Amino acid sequence: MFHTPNLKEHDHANELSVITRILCAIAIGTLSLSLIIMLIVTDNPSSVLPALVQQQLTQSGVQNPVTAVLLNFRSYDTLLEIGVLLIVAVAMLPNSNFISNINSDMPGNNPSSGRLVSVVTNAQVNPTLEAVLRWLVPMIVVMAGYMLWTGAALPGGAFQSGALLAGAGVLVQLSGRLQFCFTSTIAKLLATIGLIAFMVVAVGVAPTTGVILQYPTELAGPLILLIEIAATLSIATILLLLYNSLATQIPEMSPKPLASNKQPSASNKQPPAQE
Amino acid sequence: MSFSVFIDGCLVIGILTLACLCLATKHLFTAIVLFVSLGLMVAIAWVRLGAPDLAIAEAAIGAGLTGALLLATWRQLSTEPANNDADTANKSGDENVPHP
Amino acid sequence: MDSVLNVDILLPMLVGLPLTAAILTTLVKGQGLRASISIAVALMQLIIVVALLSWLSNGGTSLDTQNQRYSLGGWGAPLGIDLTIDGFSALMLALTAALTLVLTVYSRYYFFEPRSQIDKTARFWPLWWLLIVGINGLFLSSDIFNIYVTLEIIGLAAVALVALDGSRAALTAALRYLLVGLLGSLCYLLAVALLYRTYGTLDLAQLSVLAEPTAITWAALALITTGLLLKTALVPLHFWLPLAHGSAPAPVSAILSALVVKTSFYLLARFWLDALAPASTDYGLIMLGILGAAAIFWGSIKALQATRLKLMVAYSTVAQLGYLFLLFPLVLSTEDTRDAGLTGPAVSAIAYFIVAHACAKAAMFLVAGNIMRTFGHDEIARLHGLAKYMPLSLFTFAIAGASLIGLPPSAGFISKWLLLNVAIDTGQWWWVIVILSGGLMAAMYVFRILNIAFINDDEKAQTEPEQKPINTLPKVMALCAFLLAMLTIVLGFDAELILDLVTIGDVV
Amino acid sequence: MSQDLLYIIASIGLFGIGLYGLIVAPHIIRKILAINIMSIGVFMLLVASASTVNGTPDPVLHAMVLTGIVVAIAGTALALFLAGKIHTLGQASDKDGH
Repeated sequence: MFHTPNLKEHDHANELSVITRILCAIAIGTLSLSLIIMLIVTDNPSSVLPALVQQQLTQSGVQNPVTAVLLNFRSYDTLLEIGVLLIVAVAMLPNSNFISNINSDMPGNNPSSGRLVSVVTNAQVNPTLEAVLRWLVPMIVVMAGYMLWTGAALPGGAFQSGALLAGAGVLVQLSGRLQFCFTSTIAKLLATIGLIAFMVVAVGVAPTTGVILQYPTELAGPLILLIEIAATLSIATILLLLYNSLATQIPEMSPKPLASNKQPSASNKQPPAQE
Repeated sequence: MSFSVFIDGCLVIGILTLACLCLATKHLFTAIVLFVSLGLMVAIAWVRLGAPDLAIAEAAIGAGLTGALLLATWRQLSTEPANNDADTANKSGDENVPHP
Repeated sequence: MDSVLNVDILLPMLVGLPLTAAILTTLVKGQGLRASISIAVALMQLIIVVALLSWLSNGGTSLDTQNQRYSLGGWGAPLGIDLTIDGFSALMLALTAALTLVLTVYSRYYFFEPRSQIDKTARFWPLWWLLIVGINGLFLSSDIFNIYVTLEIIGLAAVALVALDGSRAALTAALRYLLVGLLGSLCYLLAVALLYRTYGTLDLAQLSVLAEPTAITWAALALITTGLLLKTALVPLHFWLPLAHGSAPAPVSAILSALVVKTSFYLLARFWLDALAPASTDYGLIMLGILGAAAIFWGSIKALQATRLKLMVAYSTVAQLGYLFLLFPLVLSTEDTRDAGLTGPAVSAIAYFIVAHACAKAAMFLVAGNIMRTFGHDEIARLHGLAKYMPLSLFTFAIAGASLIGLPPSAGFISKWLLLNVAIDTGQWWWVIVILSGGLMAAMYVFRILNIAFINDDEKAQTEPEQKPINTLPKVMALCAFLLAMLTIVLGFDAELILDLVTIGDVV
Repeated sequence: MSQDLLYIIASIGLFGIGLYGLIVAPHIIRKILAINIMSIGVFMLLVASASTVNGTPDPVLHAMVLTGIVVAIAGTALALFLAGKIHTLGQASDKDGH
C-alpha cells in the first residue's frame, strides 16, 4: 500500500512479511465482524423515500421508478455522473492522437485523419469472430435501442444501452476490420453530447418552471427520453474510447505482426473465450 | 421459503470464494477471468435482490467492459515495452503465462 | 416567471458555468481560444461569487434558512438534491473563485507552447474546469451521496492533472494518489450506506436533526473520518501527497495544496461539528487534534530535509494541514459553540487560517514553478545566487513565507493570533506550544531557502559554475505569484473582511 | 428477512477481502481488482438494505448503485491507463518509499 505498485507479473519486490499480513487480516477481520454485528443488531426503520417516490412517480413522466429517480428526482447526480465519465475520457484522449499519427505512416493503413471509423485495409481479420459479428453486432445495436426505449417503463435506460453499444464497439474493434480514431471532432462532439443535452434541457426548462432541472410535468417524458438518447451516445462513445486507448497503446510499429489472431477478449455477455 | 434461502446461500458462498480466489491466484490472467465470473455472479445476486436494472448494468459494465479493459492492460503489461530490442516485442502474453 | 430571476439562481450557476467552460474547452481547437474562454469564465465566476456574497451579507441575517437553499428540480430535500450556502462555504467559494482567476491567468502563460506537437492545453483546460465543478459542487451540496459524486470528480480530475506532463515520477505519484482517492471514496460510500440504512435520509440538514449517538452512527463517522483523512493527507496517511504535489505542474500543485486538500477538511468539519455532532465524542476530537500536532512536527522536519523546492513546499503543506485539525479540540471545551454548527471563534480562526494558507501556498508553488521554468531545475542546493536573476519571485517567496510563519503584517499572523486567543480562552495552553513551535519550524525551512537564494557565499560560488537562467520567464507569471502574496498582506491589514464573511448567512 | 442477513454478511465480507487484497497485493492489477471487489461489497450493502422495504425495493438506492458502478469503471479505467503508460515509459522502476 505504501510502496509504488510494481508492474511485472511475478515481481515480488515489496511483498509484505507474513507477520504484517496476518496482523492486517486479524485487524480487518475484527472490524468487519463488528460492523456485521452492528448491522444485524440494529433493525433499520424503513425510510420514507420509497413511499415519496411512488407518490411523485405520476408527475415524473416515466413509470420505471429507478429511471424516475435517476433522471428526474436526482438528475443533478446523473449530470455530475456523466461529468465523471468526461473527465476520464479527456484524461485518456491525447494518447489516441499520439497513436493515430503512428498508424498513419504505417504502410497499408490509410491515414485515419479526421474520420471516427476507418476501414483497416490489410488487417489480419479473425475469420470466426468476423462471422459471429456479422450476426451479433446488429442484434446488439437493436437490443441497445430497445433497452433505451423501454427504460421509461421497464428496467433499462441510458447507462445499460450505452454499455451495450460500447460492448458492440469493442467486439468490432477486436475483429480488426474497423479502426476507431477518437481525436476527430465528431468523436469529441459525441463524447460531450450527453452533457450538452443535459445542460440545455436543465437551463431551458428554468424560465417556464422557475427552477433549474425541474421539467414541466406534461413535457417530462419526452424531455427525459431526449436526455437519455444523448446520454446513451456519449456513454457508448466514452466507454469505447476507454477501451480503444487502452487496447491500442501497444505501438504497432513492432516489425513482426503480433500473435496470429488477436486474443478474443471478453464479449460483453459470456466470460472471455479460451486462450 | 427455505429453498430461496438455499439459493441465496449458494450464491453468497460462490461470490465470497470467487473473491478470495481472485485475489489469491498466482497468475494474473486467471485472476482477471475469476473477476469477470465474479461480476456475473454478482449480476445474478442483483436479480435475486430485486434490482434488474443493476443486473444489466453490472453484467454489461462491471463484468464485460471492466474485464475487457483489464485484459487489454494485462496484455500490454505482459509484452515488454518496444523500446528495448525488437525481438522481445512479439513475445506476446501467451508464452509466459503457462510456465510460472 | 419572476421566481427564476431572484438571487438564489446564482447557486446552480456556480456549478453550471465551469461545466459549460469544460465542454467548450473540450470542443474548441486552438490554445489561444481555449485560454481566452477560460479567463472570461474565471472572471464571470468571480463576479457571481461577489454578487452572492453581497446578497448574503445584506440580506443574510433577515432571510430564513429557506432562501439559502436551492432545491434542484424543485422536489425538495429528502427526494431531490438541495444546494445550500452558509458563512463557511461562502468563504470557501470566494477563495475558490479568487484563486481560480489568478491561476487561470498563470496557466494561460505556463502551458502556452505554440510549436509543441502534443498540445497539453487540449487536456489541461477541460480537466481544470471539471476540477472547479467538483470543488464548487462540494461546497454547495447538502446531500451526502451528491458529496460522494463531487469527491469522486475532484479525485479523478486531480489525478488526471497530476499525470498531465507524463514523466515517470508524475505518473507513479498520480497512480498512488488515485488508489488512495478511490479507497477514501469507498470508505465514505460505505458510511453513506450505513447512514441511509439507519436514518432513511440523504440530506445533511435532516441528518443533523435526526442523528443520535448510536453505535452505527459512530461507525459511520469513523468510516467518514478515515476516508477523508486519507484524502486530506493527515500525517499517518500523508504518504501520497509530497510526491503528487511535488511532481505536478505548478498551477496544478498550487490548486491542489490550496484548495483540493481543504475540501475534505471542510467535509470533516461539516460532519463532526454540524451533521453528526451528537455522535462526535470528546476523545475523537482530541485524537484529531493530536494527529494535527503530529502532522505539524512531522511535516516541518521532512520539509527541512527536502532537497527539491517543490517537495519542500509540499511537505510544508502536510505541516500546515496539522494547524487545521487544531479546530476540533479547540471547539471541544467551549460548550456553547458545540451545537452551534459551523460558527464560533474557533471556526472563524480556522477559516481565516485556510484563506491565509491558501494564498501563501499557492504563491510559493507558483514561485517554485517560475524557478523551475527559468533554471530548469529546483534543487535547493544549486539555487544560490538566485536573487540576482529573479528578484521579484524571491521577494514573493519571502512574503509568502512570512505569512506561513505568521509574522505580524501578514494574514498568517492574524490567523495564528486568533488561534492563540481561542486556545487561551478555552484554557488548553498546550495547543499554544504547538502553534508557536510550528511557526518556529516554518521559519527554519523558509529562511533556509532565502539564505541560500540571497546570500551567495563566496567559497560556494567558486566551486560551482554560476547558475544561468536557461529561458526567460513571462512577466505575468511572476506578477501572478506576487499578487497572491500581496493578497496575504492585504488580508493581514483588513481582518474584518473575512471574519464577518464567516458569520454572515448564519441564522443565529 | 434472512435473505438480507446473508447479503449483508456477504457485502461486509467482500469489503474486508478487498481491503486485505489492496493492502497486501503488490501488483497494480491485483490492487485494481481489490478496489473493484470492495466497491461490489459496498453496492451489495446498498442493494441489500433496499430490499428490506416490504413490497417494492427502494429505487433511490438502486439509482445510487447505478451511479456507483459507472464511477467504479471510470476510476478503474484511469488506473489501468496510468499503469499502462508507466509500463510503456520504460524499465527505470524507482523503488522510492514515502
